[in-house]
Amino acid sequence: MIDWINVLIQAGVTALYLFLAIVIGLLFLGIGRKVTARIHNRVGPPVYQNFIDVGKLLAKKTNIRHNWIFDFAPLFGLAGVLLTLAYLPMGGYRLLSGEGDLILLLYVMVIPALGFALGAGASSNPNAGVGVMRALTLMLSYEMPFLLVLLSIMILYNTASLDVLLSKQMHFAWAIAMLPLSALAADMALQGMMMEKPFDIPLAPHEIASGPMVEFGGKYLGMLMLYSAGSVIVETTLFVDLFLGGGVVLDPATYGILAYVVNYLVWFLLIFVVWLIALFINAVFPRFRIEQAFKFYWKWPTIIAAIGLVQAYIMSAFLGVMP
Amino acid sequence: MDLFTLVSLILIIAMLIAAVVAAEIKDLLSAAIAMGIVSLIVSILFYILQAPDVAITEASIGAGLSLAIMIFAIKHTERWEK
Amino acid sequence: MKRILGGVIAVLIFIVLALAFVHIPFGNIDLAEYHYYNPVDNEHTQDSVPQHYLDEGKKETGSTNIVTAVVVDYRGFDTLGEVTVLFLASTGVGSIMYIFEKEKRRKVRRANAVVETASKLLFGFIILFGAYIFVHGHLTPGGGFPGGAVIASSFLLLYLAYPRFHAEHKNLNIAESLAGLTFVGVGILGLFLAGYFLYNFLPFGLPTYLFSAGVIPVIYVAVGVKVGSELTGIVDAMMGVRE
Amino acid sequence: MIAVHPVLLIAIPLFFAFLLPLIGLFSKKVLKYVVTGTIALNTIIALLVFREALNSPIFDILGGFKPPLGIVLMVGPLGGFIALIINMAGLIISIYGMEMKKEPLVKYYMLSLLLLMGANGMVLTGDLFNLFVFLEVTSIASYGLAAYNKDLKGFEGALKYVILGSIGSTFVLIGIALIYSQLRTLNMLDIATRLNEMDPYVKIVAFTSLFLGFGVEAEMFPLNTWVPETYDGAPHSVSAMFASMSAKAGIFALARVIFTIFAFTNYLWFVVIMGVLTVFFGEIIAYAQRDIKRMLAYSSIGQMGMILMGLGIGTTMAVEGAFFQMFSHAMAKALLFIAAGYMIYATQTEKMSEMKGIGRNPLIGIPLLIGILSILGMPPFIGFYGKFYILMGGFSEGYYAIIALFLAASLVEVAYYARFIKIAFEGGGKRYPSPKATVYIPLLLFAVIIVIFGVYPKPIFEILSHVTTFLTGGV
Repeated sequence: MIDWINVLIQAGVTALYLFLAIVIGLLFLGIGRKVTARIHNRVGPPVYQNFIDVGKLLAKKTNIRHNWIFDFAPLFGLAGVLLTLAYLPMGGYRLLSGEGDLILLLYVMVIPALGFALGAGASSNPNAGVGVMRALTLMLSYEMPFLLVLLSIMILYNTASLDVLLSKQMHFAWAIAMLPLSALAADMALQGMMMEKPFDIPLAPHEIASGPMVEFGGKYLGMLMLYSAGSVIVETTLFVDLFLGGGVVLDPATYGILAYVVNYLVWFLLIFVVWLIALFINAVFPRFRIEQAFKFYWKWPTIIAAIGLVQAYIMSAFLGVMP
Repeated sequence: MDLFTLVSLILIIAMLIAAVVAAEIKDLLSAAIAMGIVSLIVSILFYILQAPDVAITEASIGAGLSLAIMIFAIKHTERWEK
Repeated sequence: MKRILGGVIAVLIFIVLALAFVHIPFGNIDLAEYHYYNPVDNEHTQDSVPQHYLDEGKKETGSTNIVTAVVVDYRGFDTLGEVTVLFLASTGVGSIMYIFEKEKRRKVRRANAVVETASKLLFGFIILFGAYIFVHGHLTPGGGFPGGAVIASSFLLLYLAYPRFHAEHKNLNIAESLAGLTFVGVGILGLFLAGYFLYNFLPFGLPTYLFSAGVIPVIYVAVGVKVGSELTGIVDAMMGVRE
Repeated sequence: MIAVHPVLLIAIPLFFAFLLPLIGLFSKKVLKYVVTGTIALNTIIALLVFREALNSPIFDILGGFKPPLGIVLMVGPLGGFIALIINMAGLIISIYGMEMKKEPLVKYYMLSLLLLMGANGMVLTGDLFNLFVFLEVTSIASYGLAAYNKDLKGFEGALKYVILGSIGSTFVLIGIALIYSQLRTLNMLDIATRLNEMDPYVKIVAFTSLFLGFGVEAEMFPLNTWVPETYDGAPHSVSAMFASMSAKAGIFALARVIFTIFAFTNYLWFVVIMGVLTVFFGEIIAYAQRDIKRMLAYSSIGQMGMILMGLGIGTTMAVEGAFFQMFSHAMAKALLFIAAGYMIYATQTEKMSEMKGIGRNPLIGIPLLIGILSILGMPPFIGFYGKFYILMGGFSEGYYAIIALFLAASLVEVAYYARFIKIAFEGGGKRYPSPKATVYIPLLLFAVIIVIFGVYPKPIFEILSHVTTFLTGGV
């Protein structure tokens, strides 16, 4: 009996967290549109515009049917994002647990790319095909420095578990202070991961009409919007968890429920800052070509991340900085 | 050095020469025959080492049949290695 | 450059292996220090496997030829595997050479009269000799493998003397199948009668007699027939003259 | 007394392989049913053997002579598990093999039965020389099958395989000769208990010889140049057999050489490096491929490298991962090869770029997607656990740089499979003939296995809890 109640509470909390994450994501997208518009000296849509859009799209009836893959692809992407969210601690609270979280995340974060590939294939639109090939190349390019960054963190803190990583960051120091170079490389990778300018090559609205999403409309587009809202949260949270202690400032063991609330708010603040930085970069840079992006990623961030790796190795193996 | 060692030594050296010839020569027919010679010497060595069972088998299969099969195979293709 | 590199690698491998083979005793050595461990019953004994074969082989298998005792009885399963390897080789050659079956009959030159007559005369004797080798496998040196090879070489003689000659493929297949079935059948029979695959379940009889050593002669006859027909099949496939 | 004799797993396919030519004389139509029936019988026996091996290791004495005088079959839980996998994969592939049209059919069925028998023998045997014999059986059957198409590609692949395979067998034989000359025994456990009596130099040379010899069959890095040509040139069902049967038997033999016989722990870094090189080169070259079967072959090399890495890391977790990876790779790669067979048949080309929209038929598309996701190691499928455990094992052992290479290679893997997914599910292609029952039934069976054990992997982990005894030199 007690078990059932626990399970129900767990499910409720999970749903609440995921729902909140999506809502925050939509809010961020709205803020993004507004901020970009202001930098471009436009008025821009209101912040709540995206909520209206999603509501309208999900209420629409879809007449375009291609085949089962077409129906399946947006769901696939959305499920991947939700799964990733469930593994990421948001404000120190995590829904699913596992031991090798960081390694697991690397797997799970690939799912959306596959969803993209599927969706693009399903709609036999040439723009979609181009977009997907670009997305795959982009993924190959930014994952290289990102892997090195992850590795440096794992070596320095000697753990692959996010829980341990967060508690170590809370008790000793944030990783951004320990590994500033890695943080820089990670931020560069983040820009590509979020597909913001100068790396919005796969989407490129003016060039290939949003790439993989070009054929989707109605409910499918609504789902894809939810998907992109979720992925904004995933990516910013990942950076915050890795380098900024995940927003955990109070230990839940001593402060109880208060700690959760405070941590959640701090986390929100931090991801907002990260998102704003990404937005500013987005607003002022022109778009790269894909081969430029590839060259860039395999040159500068990779070198910086490699130096960060060496630093982490020296700090952990020779200096023994982190217990 | 007794006779036994001397004979084995000579046979082994001959075997080595035949093996190198089999690997290096461009005429495939000669290479096959050189391999047959290796098998023959091995079977003699087996006999000297008091293993008649293995010697019989090696002589009939190694020196006899496989040589014949190899020659048939060469007959189907070309005699000279390019 | 490639050749030099290859030579250097070959010499290196030779040196490494030669240094290892130096440690292998040549000829008789003192076997007293060896003991063996039986993992099934988990017990240690002061004995050496080769010495056991020499001392107890005749008693345990009934075979006068210790090599045969080891090949067919102690390690009969390996022999079954080796027979299978030969079977596979013959099957593989047959499957690859299958393409030649459609090839037209080529113009061939006849051998001269001496060769033809002599091979006609010798053919029977060689087969007889081969059969002798494998029938007496448990008594004298030799056994199924050399016997079969000798039989195959008699067919080889016919192929050389009569270029148009070819053995009936169907009959060869039947012979090798039946021989193989006999071998496996004996094994399975042993499994059902005594609980051990390939168990020597027939009476040993008196040593040095033809009908002795239990299933060893049966297996060796099967192996001989099988090896003979398989090698003949390979030669036949390689000749490639068929309609 | 043993209830089920493991030797039946070898004797039954052998018996029917010898029987097939006789059956073929009367009717060629029944052959395929006989073969499938035989393998089904074998699978049932494998299941029984496995169930019994879970309780206690089975020793099946052959010929009535106790080891080390005679030969013994030695089946532990893991051996039983691998044998079950091999037979199960063989059964499902044989359903696909029913479609085989190319003559000589009798020889095809005989060779495939004997390949199964050889792989079974390699897994079950407890005798080092017997292992060599079965290695020979497996590899010679493979040579014949690789050239079965009788076209230039097939011959080229088979020839490469013959040359490398013979060199590998020779090395195995040298290793066995060295061990026998020093210890006068061939039983694996006997060797293992008395290994320290050996001269240390001879021991290392023997280990290296055996390692290199089995490395050929296990597709290890410098010795795997035969893989792409052979997989590419062989008939599709045969490629599936290679990936799921002989490669698995080879890597299990390698595992036994490493752990059961030698119990080396201080040389294992060497294995890890070989493994990671295998992964890296396999995946990178696979990315550059344009032909589907070659891509799958190189990807297969990469997967085998992952298994090797897991074995080399040598902690319980990593070896569990390696065994899990054996299972998942056997299932998923066989599925992909069968699917590739259908796709090549339907599009009449091997070029991936011309296979637009081939996966739009759900009967092909769904299993294809499941197979690819499992190979990539996505969570709800079985491929995930293997990769994940190997990585975690490596992390806990401190192989950081190697893990980075591994992850980078996995990303490349994702990239090329995603590229293929995109093409396969793209619209605008031609209309393709829909698959026959002999194609989609095996595909669906494999897919069901992948999903079931992916969602509910507990039974597999219970089996793999025996890894601890395996690592300490048990059966």
